[in-house]
Amino acid sequence: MRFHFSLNGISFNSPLLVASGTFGFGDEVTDLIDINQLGGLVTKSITLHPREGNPPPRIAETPAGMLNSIGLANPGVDSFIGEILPRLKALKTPVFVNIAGSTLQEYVEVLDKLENTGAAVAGYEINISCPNVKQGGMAFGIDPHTTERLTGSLRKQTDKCLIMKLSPNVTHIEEIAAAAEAGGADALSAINTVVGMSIDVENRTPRLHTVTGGLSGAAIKPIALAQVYKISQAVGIPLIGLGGISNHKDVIEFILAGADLVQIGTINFKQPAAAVRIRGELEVWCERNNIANLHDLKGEMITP
Amino acid sequence: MRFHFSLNGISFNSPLLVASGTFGFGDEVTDLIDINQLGGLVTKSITLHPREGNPPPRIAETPAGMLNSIGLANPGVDSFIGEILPRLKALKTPVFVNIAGSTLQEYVEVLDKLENTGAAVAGYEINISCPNVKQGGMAFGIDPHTTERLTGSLRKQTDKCLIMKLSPNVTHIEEIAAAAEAGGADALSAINTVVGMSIDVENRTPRLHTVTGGLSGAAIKPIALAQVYKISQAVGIPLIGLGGISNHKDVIEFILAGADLVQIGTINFKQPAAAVRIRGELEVWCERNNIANLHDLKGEMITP
Amino acid sequence: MYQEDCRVTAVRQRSDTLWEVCLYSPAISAAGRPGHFVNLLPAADWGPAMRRPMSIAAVSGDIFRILFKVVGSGTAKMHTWEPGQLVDCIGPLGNTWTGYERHFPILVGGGVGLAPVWFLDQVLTTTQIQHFFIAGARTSGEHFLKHEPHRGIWLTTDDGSVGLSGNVLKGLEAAIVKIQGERRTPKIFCCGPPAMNRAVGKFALKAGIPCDISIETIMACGTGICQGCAIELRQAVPELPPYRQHYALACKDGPIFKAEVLF
Amino acid sequence: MYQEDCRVTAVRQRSDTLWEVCLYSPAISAAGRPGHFVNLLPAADWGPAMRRPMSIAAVSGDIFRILFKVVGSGTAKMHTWEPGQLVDCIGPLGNTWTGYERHFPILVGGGVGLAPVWFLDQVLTTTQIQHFFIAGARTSGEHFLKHEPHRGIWLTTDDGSVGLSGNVLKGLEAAIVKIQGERRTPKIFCCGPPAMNRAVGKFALKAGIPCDISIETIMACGTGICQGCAIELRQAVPELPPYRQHYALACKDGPIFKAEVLF
Ligand SMILES: Cc1cc2nc3c(=O)[nH]c(=O)nc-3n(C[C@H](O)[C@H](O)[C@H](O)COP(=O)(O)OP(=O)(O)OC[C@H]3O[C@@H](n4cnc5c(N)ncnc54)[C@H](O)[C@@H]3O)c2cc1C
Ligand SMILES: Cc1cc2nc3c(=O)[nH]c(=O)nc-3n(C[C@H](O)[C@H](O)[C@H](O)COP(=O)(O)OP(=O)(O)OC[C@H]3O[C@@H](n4cnc5c(N)ncnc54)[C@H](O)[C@@H]3O)c2cc1C
Ligand SMILES: Cc1cc2nc3c(=O)[nH]c(=O)nc-3n(C[C@H](O)[C@H](O)[C@H](O)COP(=O)(O)O)c2cc1C
Ligand SMILES: Cc1cc2nc3c(=O)[nH]c(=O)nc-3n(C[C@H](O)[C@H](O)[C@H](O)COP(=O)(O)O)c2cc1C
Ligand code: FES
Ligand code: FES
Repeated sequence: MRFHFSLNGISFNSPLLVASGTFGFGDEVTDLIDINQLGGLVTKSITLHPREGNPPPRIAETPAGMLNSIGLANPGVDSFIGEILPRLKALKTPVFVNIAGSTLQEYVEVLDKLENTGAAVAGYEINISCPNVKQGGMAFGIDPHTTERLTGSLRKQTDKCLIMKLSPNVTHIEEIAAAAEAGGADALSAINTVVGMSIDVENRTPRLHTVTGGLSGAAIKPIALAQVYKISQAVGIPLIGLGGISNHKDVIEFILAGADLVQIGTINFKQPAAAVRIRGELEVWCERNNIANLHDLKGEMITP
Repeated sequence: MRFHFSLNGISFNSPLLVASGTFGFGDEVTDLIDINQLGGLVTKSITLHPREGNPPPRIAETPAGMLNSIGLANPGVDSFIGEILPRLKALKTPVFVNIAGSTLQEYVEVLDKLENTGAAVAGYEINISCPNVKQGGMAFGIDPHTTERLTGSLRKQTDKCLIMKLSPNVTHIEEIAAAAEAGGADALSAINTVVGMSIDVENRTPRLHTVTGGLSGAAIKPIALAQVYKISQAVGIPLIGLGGISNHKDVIEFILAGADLVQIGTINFKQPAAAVRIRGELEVWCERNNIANLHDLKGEMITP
Repeated sequence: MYQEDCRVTAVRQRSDTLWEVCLYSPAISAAGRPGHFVNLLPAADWGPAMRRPMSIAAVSGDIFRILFKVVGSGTAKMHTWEPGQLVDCIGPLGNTWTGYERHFPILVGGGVGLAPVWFLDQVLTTTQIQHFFIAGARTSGEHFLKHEPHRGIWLTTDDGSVGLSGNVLKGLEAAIVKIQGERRTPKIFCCGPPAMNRAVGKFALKAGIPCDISIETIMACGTGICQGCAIELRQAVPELPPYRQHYALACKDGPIFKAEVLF
Repeated sequence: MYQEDCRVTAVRQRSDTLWEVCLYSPAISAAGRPGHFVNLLPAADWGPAMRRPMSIAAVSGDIFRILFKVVGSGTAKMHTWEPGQLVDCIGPLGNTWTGYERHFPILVGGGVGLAPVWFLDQVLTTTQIQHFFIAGARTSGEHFLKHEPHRGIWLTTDDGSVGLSGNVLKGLEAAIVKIQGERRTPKIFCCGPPAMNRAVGKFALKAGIPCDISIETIMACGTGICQGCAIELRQAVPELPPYRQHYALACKDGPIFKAEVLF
């Protein structure tokens, strides 16, 4: 009860989902964490065709964070449907398939293929904010019109929960958020990674092959929180906050700022069982603070 | 020789300037650092009228960084000219007066007043990127047209070195940079702080009175570096890089990415003599790597 | 103002919650006066952006002392210090308590606010200026002084486990009674948690007793540069620059302010 | 795969540059095979985003050992470990060396790459599989093994201060000569710095000797999730999923790859 929240008929028993790209397809660390204790699992981004991803190096450490430029390496939607989906269906945890594409048509085709399987997934998270691919990716997430059009097209194809994942690399994220809402999104998630870069000064090469990449981890938490707050002022649909969460206080910050649920990303690499640990910390905190349901704190920040 | 670089006839003997708002007017920590060893001193932002700044709390610590929302507290240009400028004139270090305003007219008036003193300052840095004031501030730095118009107006009033300081809180910083160049800026500095936020979950209040503020420090270094790199690809005028620099490697990263000079900000609070320490580290590094003049590394990142 | 790597010469626990550390620094020790603080790095490779401000709690010769309570990561790190550790300190910083010669000083300290008040107590004792000293805490375990009303030292505890039962106002009242007939008029020197400062400040204003309060705010630079430690003043303070009459800087214009400008 | 807080039971310096740490973990020790690594936190409150991968260098009973060199902040922190310290380790991770029973194993290790090779050496010795072992370093001070060609152990140093003068190829050549007439055909098991891996790999390809090389990349998760540890392959590896034929994952598809797919 402490954490109950429901979105499009999906019932969440933990506010902590695992973020796309930071938990694979849920089969790598099953020795270390009970996946069914997650609030939800968002898959690595799936594209129409298999993608081998960017050349290495693809990751670099930064102060309180990391850069990545994976380039959406993934087996493609057909393999996903054939080899991965059957296993995901067996999970009790709600699964969201994250979809990426280079053209509107690609997004639609991936969604259609998934819908045609009658997939028992809870819904879709649409990545319109990946900074690490040449075409598409972030391009969809920096323009309100494109965002609205894409959202509208996908909305037509599915009744499942449709979450648009927003990029922080824009002047006014609230405009993109409003466009996604207008297009018919059921919920929004924010933020994806922040464009960043790092150089190895000894050999004068960028630490990522693609030169720039996406910054994630604790370093971006204040940025993510500000964006989530701005979005929550601008839209009425549910909001999933993420960016740098690593403990229960971070989760509560996002909820106070207006999030309904959160995702944890980079922290999963250091602590594969973070989602369960933090859920426990939240439980204790709610108990101590007499919070019947954590969700009651949504947007309850007291402004001066 | 190691560090010689000249901009608009101003000769720099260290690539390290101290950033606006992080060294006051150069009189607070003279016991701890020889100001004449700085590459240059950028003053706290000066406005037409005195400003008392934002209500407290104005600062908060974040992972590898801090948030601030000072709100341009400053004595105003008249007091500055009467009480502070005479002392600054005595310094050997080039001094740049940072100017902020809520309207184009305000910026112009402040500049005029300073010009009329025949001020022996090296030049001006124009803050069009402060995220912490209600009016003006960042508004000027998120639109290329406004940026170009403001730069052009100021350019007409002075022959001194005119530096436009850019905001990272935009979709395409290179467009703002190009606009400043078109308007006649002599140089650009980037970046100002990134919009961020933090909440005290125990009492549910934002850690800054203004709710959101500006994130600075090591956390934002990858973001700053990516922005500087993008700007350097887009403009031909000199570029001053800043954001999260705390050691000599950081400085070299910015220069490899395309900066001519750098500024250090938040690190000054922890280490008031950082500019001198880092200059020493750079000296050793250049010696070891046979770099005759550090500036030779400008833009010399080797891309894959 | 000095920046020095100060060697830890001794560490000891003074109460259930307070730790005392002795730091070797001829320069800071020589210049330190009651009310001053230092701004220090909990570790040489301290990652967070800010130093941690700590009041000077005592000076003897080349050594100054601090008293602290573990409240977060910085003070937790300080808790691991052992003799020999070098601590990067900037200080002395801030303004100091004045006017104690002309008045009958009543010192009031609570929690870690005891540190600067205790320093003043020592200076007054050494210079043989008779004064009263009230120290408040929640419970006896948090005290390290002795309740000795006959010597002008009152302890108070919320739970009555030692000294007077109640908050420091109880001690203040007792002291005020004792002071009747004194030639010197009283002046209060206070440092404690926000609620205590407010209560003591209001008491002093009502009683018409001058009262200087040392306050704590979050600080980045500690030297008047960042303007981050602003504190709202109710009255203008003529000595301050005009733009800081409403929001003064705790680190430079303070940390000590008159009660009437604070409350 | 296990995640355990492993207690440090011993720490010792093995050479000028190499430190050895014994870690108590029944689970990881029981499952660890030569080639495996663990991904560990240098400190319980480790701030940076990534763990640090370290090869298992030995197993005895419930204890496994690692060998490391200080190169940055993580290994510097590890250098402060003392017995009793708890270290959060995930492991064993990655693939392992195979085919050593069917071949005459020639082990080649350099720098910290010695760790997994040394583990294999111990396993082969215990199981009485005769093999050769070549260890390279820049100078004698970096070695902790003895140059004993008669027992099949060759050391090499760049400066000739111990063993053969030159790089590990010198040792490889000596070993190949000695192996003539052996019933079993040779197979090379190699781990070292990139230049050494390349030289040994090229040598093996030219000589037509099978060669399995363990490589190091930067890693975040160590478990195949983040896709950050990609390594470019020159040839497809049928066992891998199609989308990883060109860029395989060092942590999961490796860290051991055949020389022909790497070079
Ligand atoms: C002038 C001055 C003198 C001080 N003297 C002493 C002293 O003698 N002994 C002592 O124990 N403490 C003293 N403090 C308070 C001390 O600085 C804080 O307790 C300390 O900075 C907390 O650091 P932390 O990393 O342990 O806690 P954090 O994890 O940073 O924070 C824990 C809590 O402390 C608060 N806090 C953080 N930084 C500060 C700060 N700079 N000032 C006030 N509160 C803060 C936070 O808001 C939070 O509620 C003084 C503060 C000031 C401004
Ligand atoms: C599978 C595997 C097994 C390893 N086994 C050992 C071992 O047994 N003993 C040992 O001493 N080292 C081993 N390493 C290398 C070790 O992980 C790095 O030296 C260590 O992570 C550096 O951390 P740092 O914080 O000290 O250095 P940093 O400050 O992070 O970096 C210092 C240098 O090391 C490089 N580096 C950083 N992280 C890694 C990484 N994850 N892998 C490779 N290079 C890195 C950086 O690019 C930089 O050049 C292994 C690496 C891998 C991938
Ligand atoms: C290695 C890595 C891979 C990622 N891959 C994806 C992806 O495929 N699709 C996506 O939408 N987001 C991806 N992300 C972004 C995360 O889901 C998340 O939005 C971001 O990292 C911010 O959250 P964090 O700071 O908690 O990690 C990836 C992040 C990382 C670090
Ligand atoms: C406390 C504080 C006050 C600042 N005040 C100003 C200011 O008045 N004008 C300005 O242009 N930038 C101001 N800045 C921004 C810095 O000059 C700099 O652009 C930013 O902090 C990024 O650099 P850093 O990460 O090295 O601090 C301020 C920054 C801080 C932290
Ligand atoms: S702490 Fe920086 S001005 Fe006071
Ligand atoms: S390190 Fe994450 S996939 Fe290999």
